[in-house]
Amino acid sequence: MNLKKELRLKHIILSLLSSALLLSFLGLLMQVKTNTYKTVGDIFLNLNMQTATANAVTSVVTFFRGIDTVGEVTVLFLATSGVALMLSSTQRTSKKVVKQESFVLHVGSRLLMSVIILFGVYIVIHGHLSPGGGFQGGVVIATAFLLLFLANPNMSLSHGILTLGESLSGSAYVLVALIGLFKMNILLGNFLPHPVGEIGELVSGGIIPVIYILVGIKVGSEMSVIVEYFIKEDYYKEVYDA
Amino acid sequence: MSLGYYFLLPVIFSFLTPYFKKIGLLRASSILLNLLLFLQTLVYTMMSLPQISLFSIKPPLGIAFILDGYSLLFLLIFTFSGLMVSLYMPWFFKANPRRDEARFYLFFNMLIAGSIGMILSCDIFNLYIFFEITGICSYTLSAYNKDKLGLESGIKYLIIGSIASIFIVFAIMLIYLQIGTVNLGLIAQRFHQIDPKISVLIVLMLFIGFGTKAELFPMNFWAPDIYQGSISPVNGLFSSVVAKAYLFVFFHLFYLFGLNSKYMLFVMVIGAITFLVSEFTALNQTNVKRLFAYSTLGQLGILFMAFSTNSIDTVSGALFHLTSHSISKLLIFLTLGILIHKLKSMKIDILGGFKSTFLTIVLVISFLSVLGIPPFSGFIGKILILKGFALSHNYAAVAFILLVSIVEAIYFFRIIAMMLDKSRAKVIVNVGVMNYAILAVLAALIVLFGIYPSLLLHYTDLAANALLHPTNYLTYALGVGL
Amino acid sequence: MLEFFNDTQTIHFIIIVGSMSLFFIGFYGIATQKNLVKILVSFDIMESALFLFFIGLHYKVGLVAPILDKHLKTFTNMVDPVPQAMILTTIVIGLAVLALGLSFGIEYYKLTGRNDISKMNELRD
Amino acid sequence: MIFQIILLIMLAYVVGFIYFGLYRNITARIQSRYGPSVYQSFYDSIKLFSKKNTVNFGWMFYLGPVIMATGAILTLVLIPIFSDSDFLRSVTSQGNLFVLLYLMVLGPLGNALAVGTGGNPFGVMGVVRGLTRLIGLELPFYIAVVGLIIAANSSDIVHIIDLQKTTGLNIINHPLLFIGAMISMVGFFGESPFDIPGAPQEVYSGPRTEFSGKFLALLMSQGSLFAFAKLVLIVDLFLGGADSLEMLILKTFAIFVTIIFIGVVYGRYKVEQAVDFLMKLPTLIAVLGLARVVWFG
Amino acid sequence: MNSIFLLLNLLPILFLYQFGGALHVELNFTSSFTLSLIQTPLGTFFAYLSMISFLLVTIAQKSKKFSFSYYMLQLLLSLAMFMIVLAGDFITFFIGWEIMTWSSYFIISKSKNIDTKSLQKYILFSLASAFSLIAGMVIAYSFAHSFDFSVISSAFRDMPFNIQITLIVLFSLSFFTKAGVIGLHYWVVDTYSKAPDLFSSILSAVMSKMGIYGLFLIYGHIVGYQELKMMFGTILNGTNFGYTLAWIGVATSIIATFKAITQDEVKKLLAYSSIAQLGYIITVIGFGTAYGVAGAMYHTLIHTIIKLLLFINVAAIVAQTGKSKFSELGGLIYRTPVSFVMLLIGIIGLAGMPPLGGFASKFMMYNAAIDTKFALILIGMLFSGAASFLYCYKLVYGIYLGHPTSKNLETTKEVPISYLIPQIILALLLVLTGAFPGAFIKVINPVLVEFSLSTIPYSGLGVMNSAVGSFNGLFIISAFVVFFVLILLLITRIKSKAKNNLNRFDISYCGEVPAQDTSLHFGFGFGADLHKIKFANAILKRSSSSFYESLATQTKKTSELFSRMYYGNIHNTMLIILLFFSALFFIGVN
Repeated sequence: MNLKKELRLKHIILSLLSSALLLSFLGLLMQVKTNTYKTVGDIFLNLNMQTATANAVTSVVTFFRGIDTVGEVTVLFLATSGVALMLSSTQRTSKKVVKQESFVLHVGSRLLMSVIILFGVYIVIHGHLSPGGGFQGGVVIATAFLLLFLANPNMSLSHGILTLGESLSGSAYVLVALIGLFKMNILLGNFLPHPVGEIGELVSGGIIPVIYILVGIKVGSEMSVIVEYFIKEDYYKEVYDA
Repeated sequence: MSLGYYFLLPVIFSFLTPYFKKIGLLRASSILLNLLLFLQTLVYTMMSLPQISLFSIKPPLGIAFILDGYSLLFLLIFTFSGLMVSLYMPWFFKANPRRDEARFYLFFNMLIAGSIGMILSCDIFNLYIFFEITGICSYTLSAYNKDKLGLESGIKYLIIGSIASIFIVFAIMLIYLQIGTVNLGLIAQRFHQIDPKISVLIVLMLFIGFGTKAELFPMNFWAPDIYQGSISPVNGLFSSVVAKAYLFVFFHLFYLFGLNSKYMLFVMVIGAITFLVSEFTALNQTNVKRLFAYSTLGQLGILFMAFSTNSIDTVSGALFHLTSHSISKLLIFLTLGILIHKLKSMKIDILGGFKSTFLTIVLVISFLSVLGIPPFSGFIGKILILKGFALSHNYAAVAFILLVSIVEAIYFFRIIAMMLDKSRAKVIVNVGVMNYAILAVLAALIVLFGIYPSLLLHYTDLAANALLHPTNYLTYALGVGL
Repeated sequence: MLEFFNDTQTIHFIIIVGSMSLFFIGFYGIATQKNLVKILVSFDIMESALFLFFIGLHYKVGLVAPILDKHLKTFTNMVDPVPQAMILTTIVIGLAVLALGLSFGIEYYKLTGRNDISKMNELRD
Repeated sequence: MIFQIILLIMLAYVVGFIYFGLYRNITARIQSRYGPSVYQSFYDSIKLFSKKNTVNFGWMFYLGPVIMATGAILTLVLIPIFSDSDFLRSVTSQGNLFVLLYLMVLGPLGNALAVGTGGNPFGVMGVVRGLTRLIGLELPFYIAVVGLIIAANSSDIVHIIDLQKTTGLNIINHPLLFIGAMISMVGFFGESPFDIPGAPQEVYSGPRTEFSGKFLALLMSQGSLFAFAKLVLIVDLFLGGADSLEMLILKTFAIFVTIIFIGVVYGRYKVEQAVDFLMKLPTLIAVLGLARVVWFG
Repeated sequence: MNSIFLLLNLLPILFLYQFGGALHVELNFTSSFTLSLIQTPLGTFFAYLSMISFLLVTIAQKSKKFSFSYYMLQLLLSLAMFMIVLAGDFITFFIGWEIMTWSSYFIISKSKNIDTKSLQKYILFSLASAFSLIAGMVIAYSFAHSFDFSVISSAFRDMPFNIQITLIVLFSLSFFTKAGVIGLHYWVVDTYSKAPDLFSSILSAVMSKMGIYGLFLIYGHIVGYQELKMMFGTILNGTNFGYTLAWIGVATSIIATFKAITQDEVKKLLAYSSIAQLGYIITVIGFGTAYGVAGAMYHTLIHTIIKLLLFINVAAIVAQTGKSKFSELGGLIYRTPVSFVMLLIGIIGLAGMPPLGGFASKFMMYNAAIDTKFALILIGMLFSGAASFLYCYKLVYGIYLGHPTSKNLETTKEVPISYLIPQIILALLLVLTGAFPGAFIKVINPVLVEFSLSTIPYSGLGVMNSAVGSFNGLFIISAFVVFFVLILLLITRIKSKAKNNLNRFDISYCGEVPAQDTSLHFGFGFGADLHKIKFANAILKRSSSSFYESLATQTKKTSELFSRMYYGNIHNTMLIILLFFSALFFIGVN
């Protein structure tokens, strides 16, 4: 009883605190006069004609702030490795779920999967032309595998291929960065001849589509791995409970 | 030669980790990688500073790695620590075999790469990404044991790290909203033009973010837990690399944004409280790792006090102290790794339960150095710090540091007395050739910097100058004259 | 009828109110919740609030997405691309941390059967 | 000079023993009994010199009385006997008051060593009591001496004596110091109420328990020499010295009688009582005297 | 190994001799400060004192096996002291000081009797001393912008008054701790008594003198006696400062003397005696007169000699018998006669009896007090001197006289010759200093010139001059010898046969014959009745330990309080961070 009261008191105080903070933040942020300066983004927009991609966000992500993306890919990779480190070691039961997927589910999921993958690849490849890109496409590809797992818990992915895709694409990304260093003395320098084509064409934008494709492969495989680990984990638990 | 290697080489190494089928090869290449980076750093020491490596386009639009005097010192510490730990790891894993050893090297190298990225990057958002890389590596490494304690520490670290990163992201967003840039140079130029209330908010958020990670007092209750839950070499890295990297960033931004005049006293008081509380708490510990964790917190407290003084001499002394503390703590934690393995306990008694003249000597040297007793390197740092405080007529700080140092001495000498106590049951510990060499090198450095401080003082002076007068850094960060 | 939405100020006001409310809901969450998963969700709410805040404040009436198409041939009158790039990066990082946190939580739950962070107190002297 | 020293020793020997005899007589008369002959102690010492020793505890036991006697003679030699003559002046000028203060303790130390060697616990008990009493006993005396030294700005006794010729006697100038010194003297002479170390009734001879024969004789002789020396010192310090033998005898005898009368009147203090007492009133008196010298002198 | 280290110990002496007063080395340590060694008369005096002490102790160490590390640490210690006394600036001084601290710590830790608590006491007090020194150093630096003694000295005049006071207090506290002034002496007794036996002699004779050297350095060199006079004004013929300091010193010597008397452990007695004797030195060191300085220096010399002698003597006895308490020793006089004689000479010196050097130094100090008219101070000194006879006697009686308290004491052999050689040398030195006190005036005068005080007139080797009188040590000692020999001859002429009675039970014992198990040794009973004396009891029942114990308890409680904070769960930690943020937000932004 007492404890409950205390808890409630704590909650009330904290909610009051949160609201007080909210109000003062609102008060503060309302006064914000947004940038009196020309932002970096505006300059990038002007510069964007050089990189010759139709999607300015993509050029910012992969080129102007390219090292951010390397870092980001690394973070994702590290998280994947961390998840793998955590979840791979416990002895998995060899028990399989007895329940078999139905035929409709089997065929339907596979059909849908190919479409999804195709869509993901499209998003990746057109990252520099339209909204989307490596990350988005990669995640879409991973959803395809999610679908598969949902349909058939017994399924397992070929880790060899995934790892290969993951590490090779990652290494290739770094290599692209290093080639830039050797050719232009700037890491991630846009060493490919560009403009090859006009803005808005598929083959344009120098290294940007290359990078996005690499990122797409990497993110796709990494997300798939993560998805697999979590699905299997959840599944494992069910078995364990039963 | 490019600063980018500091990040890209470890990245490519970690991407390729799954293909090192033989663990020996992985160990060797990890050592090689760290050696290469260390050698590159040594080459950089002979070059004129600052150095810059561009990514994509030149700053202030693009991102660049800039190496000035300040970051050079940290770079030396980090790559050196990395080298030492990578040399130590083969023994450690031979002693404590692990199936997923390969992943350790991955996180280990990325931890150092992330820390180095934080100190080199001249873009605050990029810095945040390295912050997260370091963070994720440290979460994973603290949970590396995968037992209850390890996971607990991992979860704790992750939660704390998430809070810190949310505040930092918020701050970065506010900065961008206000002045439309994330380049450190431009922010430094325009920071005073931010609406004062918002600027306070930004500073506060950055303070909470980096202060939490740098283990400042009211936000450091998690820190000892992390040390306790993780393996000893990782402890060494946390103490001598990661904490120092956050400290670097803290003061880099502190001075770059010109916050020194306004917030100096605040940071100094917070540092002092950190020092006081940690040293008192350490007195009561029976777990070795926690004990030295508190000791680390305490030393960070002194460093925060000294760094915030805005005087070249004090900051130089603080940098000296930081360096010697890094070396000492690395030595202590690596030794602890040996002892914990041999004596199968984490109680403080293990320090009295081993018999090895060599280990005793190196531990004593490092303890004395941490305490600031001549002729070891800690003394130089401490006397410079005290001298600096005295020169600014801040005698209260002098008295405070000295008084709390006595508290610190209580537990350090209790341990020394334990080691020297012949009546305790002793287990003979043979160290192994490699560890012998590593520990001897570390101890020799402590002595060397103690009796020939000019060697290091050259770099700390350089660093202090670069920190307090970042004009050169700003020129490069703004991309002028590239 | 909804013309007043065409005012940048108004939109910003709504965005600030909405995102900050969301942010402090997350804030309240991490302050009161003890379930690890709920905490992680709270973090995500806070992050999402920040994304909303950041992107939203960079929108001004009359600006379009910075992507060329058949009709748009120059990069003028477009919203700032940098916040979007930054948010993209932050989302991925948030995702990574979330995944890692969940995996820790799962492993911890397997070992102890607990996910209450206030009961994680085995690390002590 | 050697002749003078021998003469001095002889004089002190005789006078000391006669005083001792007188002391026994006077005490006896006050206690309404006859008492021994005045020369009795003299005879005793002669007799003891010729008597056989019964025991010997080794060489330190042998040397102890010798050290004691040496201390006594050295003390005697270093005190100027006559104020206006050159008698032994060349010798006395080699020392000063501080030397004397410490030489006065050297004798007891030799005694204590011999007693310790003897190994009789009662003897040692006496020594310890003596040394403990010394803590309190020396205090008023030291204060008095220091006061005189500061007043004269010299630790040279001759100078102190000479000074009294112009400024008047110290007993008049510094009566408080004199009282303090006299109370200490009562103790130095082993008189009641400070006679616990010897404790003639309980531990039947205190420090001297084990001594016999020539050792006892030596102790007795040095005791009389020492007593004389102390009396002369008081005379020199407070009564302006003596310029002739008669004056010397007169003045020393006056002091001696005073001491005896005090001793006869009072009962004995325990050692701790003695120290407590000495540290209160006599010390206070002496300190007042000293304060007068230092602040108003 | 012993001989090698003996030679190594000779090196500094030769080095010093070689330079002959003109040593001046400077070394660029860092950009902001240099290390310098400068030979001053004062430093030279202390350097020779400590180096020769080390040499003598090393000779004594031949008799026992000591490890290589022990010798190394001892060598390090001697070099550290060398560094201290020849330092020309504070950094050098401090480095030497700290090396001294930890090398001695490690030597002490090698003792068999040592326990953690005593070690902690020792090191914490030493560090407190060092930290107080460092605080003074850096504060001085903040005004002088140099650690150099001469620069600080000239800058001292221009500092604000409160800084001057602070500096003097800090430095004094530091050196008082080393010398063991009462209140700060908590570590002394335990350390001295539990250190390796021979090392106690170094602790007491040499290391405590470093504190004295420091005081000389501060009062005489850095601040300057003239400056002290100007700062604090005068009282009587001395300075207010000197008067205050003298009271501290007198209190130290009186209290320590009484404490010494009641000790049962030999080395504890010596430790307290050491505190008391250093109390004398501290009493006169602040007088600021030539005689004060001279007295302090002379007593430093004498105390070094005596304490070396006594501690080596006791160490030898402890090594020989395995006993270290008065209640377990006794009756060794005829077993170890040479040791006895040495100890006897030592305690005669310690008590300050005339023929030996102990008197000369006391004379000098007393004269200094008279010179300044500090009468009560002088009384205090005399009083504690009188009380010290008791422990002097206890020392000699408890060990050598009386009856052996156990069987194996009756078969003890004379201590090894290597213990005796240094003792004999020291005893000779003691006799020489007593006989030729005038020689010392020649040593002191350069120091007085260094401190810009008036010099002491010199009139012959045997004569000690002072403001208020002089004495001829040579005469007194020769007169003593002459009378002694004469009386001895006289008494041996008187033939009287006596049986040599060495049976412990053949004594007069109230008519009874003591039984075999009757304890006839009175050693441990010493000082027990001191408790009945009110004044002594007031001193004896008080102890600084309760203060320090409660300090330790408080520290521990604070520590527990703080550590409870760190056991909070992560939820609370998070909450604290958020609340901290909110608090700062509301304070900072609004």
